[in-house]
Formats: sequence, structure tokens, C-alpha cells
Amino acid sequence: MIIAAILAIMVTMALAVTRALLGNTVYDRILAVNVFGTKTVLLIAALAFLTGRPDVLDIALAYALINFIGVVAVLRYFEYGGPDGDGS
Amino acid sequence: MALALDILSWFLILVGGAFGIIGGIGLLRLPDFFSRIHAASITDSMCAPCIIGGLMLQSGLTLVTVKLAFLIVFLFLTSPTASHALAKAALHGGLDPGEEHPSARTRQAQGDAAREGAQG
Amino acid sequence: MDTVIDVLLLAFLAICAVSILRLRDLFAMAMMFGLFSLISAGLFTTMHAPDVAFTEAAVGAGISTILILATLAQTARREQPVPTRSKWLPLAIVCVTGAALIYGTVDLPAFGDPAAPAHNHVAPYYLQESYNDIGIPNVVASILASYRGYDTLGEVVVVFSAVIGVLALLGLRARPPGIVAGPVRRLDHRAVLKVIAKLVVPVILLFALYVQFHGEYSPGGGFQAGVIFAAAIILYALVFGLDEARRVIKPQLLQRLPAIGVLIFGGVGLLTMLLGGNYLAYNALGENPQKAQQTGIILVEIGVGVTVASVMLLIYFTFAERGRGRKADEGDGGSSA
Amino acid sequence: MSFLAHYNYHLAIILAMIGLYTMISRTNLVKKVAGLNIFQVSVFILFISLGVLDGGTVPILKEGYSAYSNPLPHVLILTAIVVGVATTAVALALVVRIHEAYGTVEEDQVQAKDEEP
Repeated sequence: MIIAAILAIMVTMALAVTRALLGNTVYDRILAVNVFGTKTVLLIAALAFLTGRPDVLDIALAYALINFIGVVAVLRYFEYGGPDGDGS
Repeated sequence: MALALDILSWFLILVGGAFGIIGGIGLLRLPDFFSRIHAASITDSMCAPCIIGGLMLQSGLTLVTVKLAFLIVFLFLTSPTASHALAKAALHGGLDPGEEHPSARTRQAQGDAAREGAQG
Repeated sequence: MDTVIDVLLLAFLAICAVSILRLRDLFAMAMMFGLFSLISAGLFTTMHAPDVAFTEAAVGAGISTILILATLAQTARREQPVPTRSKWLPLAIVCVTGAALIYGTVDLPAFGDPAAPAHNHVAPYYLQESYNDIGIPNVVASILASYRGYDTLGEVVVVFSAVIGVLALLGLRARPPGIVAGPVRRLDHRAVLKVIAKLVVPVILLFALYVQFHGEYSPGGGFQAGVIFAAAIILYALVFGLDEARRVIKPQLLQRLPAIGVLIFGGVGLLTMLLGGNYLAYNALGENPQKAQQTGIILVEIGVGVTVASVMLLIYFTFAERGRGRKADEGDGGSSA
Repeated sequence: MSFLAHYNYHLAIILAMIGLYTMISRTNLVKKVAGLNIFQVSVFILFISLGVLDGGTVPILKEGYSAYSNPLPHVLILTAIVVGVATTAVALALVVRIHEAYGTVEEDQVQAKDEEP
């Protein structure tokens, strides 16, 4: 049953990657990367159970943290790199 | 009791997976950014807690459960924040809700910055 | 099942790499780069390498991407079209090289083959004896800090010299003429982000400490903990501004910390020599060889953690400070904390 | 069959070649750095693939498991990743300085400016 979950997560990842590739706007890409990141967290958690070694769950935690930081960084630099400079 | 927990856990995992796929399809198929962000939020706020909750029921009461609980709390804090910040950035960055909808194609009027250019 | 996940992740990786190659908008490229690192970290997890996945996630998806973004903010956002003359020669070179390399894999043992030489040379010793020698379950940590301590010391020194290079290039010299310090930018209008960052940063710092000191029993150690620690402070700097982050961690202290970390590592080696052992042979640190080894590993990992954390922070601060420079005549130059 | 058993190595090589192509065909220096990183990650993947053991598990000793993947590549790659980001930082610092000195990060334009008297 965990395999079913993993498959579902992989399908979602594939869809997110497609969106990241198609893009349209930069924001769509950021969104897709963010979704992909949270799905990776889930994938790692599920994999930890599939292999019977849940002690590697720390990685999933680290992913969640780094993903958030990455999105904030992208937003910040994108906003201030924009034409009006001030962001808001 | 154990069987009930097992069934509940499988149910949660399946529901989570289903929400993930639904959100993914929405992310791909919905017409503009602001509706896509809604689809993405579904994967964050429904899929993740369901799957992790299901895994928590699998693991019994150990350190692993605590870590998973941390994971849920953390995702619940950060994912909506990221979505919110993203939506706000898009709004301020010149992306108008409804603007990108196929029925109102006035993209050229928008600033170039929010756009993705020609791909080489 | 493992194979399916493996191949799918590798396919995602290839797709990402191609899109990095093709994207003209370098911001989008930076994002795909972050995605690339995230996927490769996932791949490392499926290949039973949690420590590597940990490091790659924190370093590749976190620090590298942020550095690329900081560079883009100071240079050009878009790539200019490549001159057409140079299209076929690179492709030919790449195809020939790739074919030669693939021909080279024919003689390699099959993927995951237990009879492969890699599994029969020194690895069995580590796997069988490390628990007797050192007494900690994470074999990667024992090899990193004890068996291959010299190697790790060398790597730490490389990281240390990298920060000296970055400081020499960007930090020490005044801004070039025509560039003035820009205004301090903060995400002041982001109330939600600020509240959540305030909540999350202490948790990340705590998690970094857990990774540092629990690294002997679970994936983790000085390298990972250092990067996560730095990432937490970088998040703080991103949201609250560079000056605020500098107030938290004084630049004078930060500039000394990389050296202090290296000195802790080297000092442990000298200590073991003074106590009558060889350089970095921790057995001299105590009566009980296992306890002595564990003491040595913990000390060395602290050195690694201090160096890595301070180096990453120093590099980010240097980039961000440089990026604050704003061309007097141009509108889109600076963008940093 | 034996050729298929190397799929991991082959995909790593394909990745390496994409990175190499990015490095030699693009003139944008930031993109070259990204290509270098792709190449680097492919080498990491190759190394870790060599350490994988069928039926093995993560090399954190635990009762009930006897087959572990080879921990040595993990150690080498773990440190290599951190060193990799350090070198990337130096490369990016050079890019920033080049942009300050030449006003561009395109290799051919930098060269053109160099050849000007």
C-alpha cells in the first residue's frame, strides 16, 4: 500500500515537473518547484517506511526546511530584481 | 483494534495519494496562475498531512512518530506561507487575477518582467 | 520497485538538466537548478545514501541556489543568444565523449552486484569492525571523522580556502567607482512571512544542533549541521534584512570562526600527538578506546560544523553585501538584504 | 542483459554530457557554472551507484540487518559536495567581479572587450 502512495507521489511529481517546464510565468515555476519539494518530502518519508529504515526521516525534515528557505529566497530575489525595485 | 488502525492508516494514505494526483492535475490543467496556486495548496494541505498521518499510524508510538508529527506541523506552517507569499508576489509583480485567463488575452500590456521569455 | 523509482528520478534529472541548458531566463534556470539538486538528493536516498542526500539537499537546493540567485541579481537576468557558429562542434565533442564513457561502462560490474570489487576491498572491514573500534552505528560518521580523518581535515581546509578566495574577490576591496551602497531592503510588507520566519528559525537552529550531535546515530554530522545552521541564518537575513542578521552574528566573530573551526580540527590532532599517539589517532584521548574515539569524533565534528556554518554564512553575507551596491545610473542593479 | 544492468551509470553519463554541453556551448558564465554543477552531480551519482548493494540498506548499523551499502563512496561524496559548493561560490564571485569589470557575463563579449586596444 505504501507503494501505491509512492506511485501517487511520483505521478504528482511528474505533473509538477511538467508545469515547471511549461512555465508561462516565473511564478508558475516557483509554484511547481514548491509542490515538487513537498512531494519529495513525502516521497522520502514513504521510502523510509518502504525500506523499513524510518531513522532516515531526518532527511525529510531537512528537505521541508530547505524547500521553504529556497522559495523565500527565490521570491525575494525575484521581487527585488524586478523592474520597480522596491518590491511592494 | 490493530486492524482498525491499519485500515484507517491505509485509508488516509490512499486519500492523500488521491489528493496529490488531483492537485497535480489541477496544477497542470488549470488556466491561470491564481487558480493553479489553489490546486497546489490542495496537495500541500490535504495530501501531505493525510499521507504522513497514515504513516504515523503505521509506525506506532516511537521517535519516528514524533518526527512525523514535526514534519506535519512544519509543512502546515510553511506551505501556506509559501503559497501566500507567492500569490502576493505575483499580485504585486504585475500578474492580474483573471488577466491570464484565456478569455482575456491581454498579455502584451503586462510588464515583461513577470513573463517567461522565449525558450532557446 | 526501487528500480522504477530510480529510473523515474533519473529521467526527471535529465529533463531538468535539459531545461537548465535551454532556458534563457536565468532566474527560471536557477529555479530548475534548485529542482535538479532536490531530485538528485531524492535519488541519493533511494540509493541508500542518506548522509549524502542530506548534504546535497542542504547544499545544492539551499546554498547553491541562493548563491546563483544572488549572483544573478548582480549581473544579468537573461542569457544572450549564443552565436550560431559554435553549435555542432560542441555537440560532436559531447557525443564522442559520451560514447567513449558508455563503452567504458561495459566492463564495470552490474549495478548493485555484491561481487563487485568495490564491495570486497575495504568496505567489509569498515562495516564489520567499525562498531568494535568506535562503537557508533553510523558507519559513514566513523569513516568520515576517524578512519579518513586526514581526508576530512583536507576538505575542511579546502572549504576554508574557498572563503578566503571569495573574501579576496568580493569582500575586502571597496566597491568599484560608480557603485554606491543601495538602500536596506527588508520584507517589511510581508507580515505573514515575518511571523512564520520568527517561528521557524529557532526550530531550524535546534534541528541543526540535533543533526550535529545526533550524527553518530542517524544521518548527519558536522557538514550537514553547518549548512543547515547557515541556512537558518540566511532565512533570517532574507526576511529581516542583512543588517539585522549581522546584529545577531557579529561580522568580527564570523570572520574568525572558519579559522577557529579548522584549528579545533587540527588541534585535536596535535592533542593526540601530545598524548603520545599519532596525528588524529583518537585512541590516545582516553583509557577506553571506544570512548576515546567517540570523544575525538565529537570534537572533530564540532570543528567541521563551525567551519562549514561560518564559511557558508560568510560567503552569503559577502555576496549580499556586494549586491547591495547599486549603480548610480542604472535602475535594476542591486537587490539584496 | 549485462548492458541493461548498467542503466544507472549510463544515465549518469548522459547527465554528465548534458552538463559538459552546457559548459562548452553556452557563453553565459552563470550558465557555465550551472553546467559545471550538473556535471559534478553526475559524478556524485556515478560514485554512489558504485556503492549500491542489491538487498542492502543504509549503512547505519542496526540489529536485524546484515547487508549494507558501501559507506566509503558516501564519505567521499559527502565531503565533495561541500567542497563543490565552496568552489561554486568562488566561481560565482569571479563572475560578479567580471561583471563589474566588463559590464557583461557573456564570454565572447568579455573576449571582444579584451581585444580592444
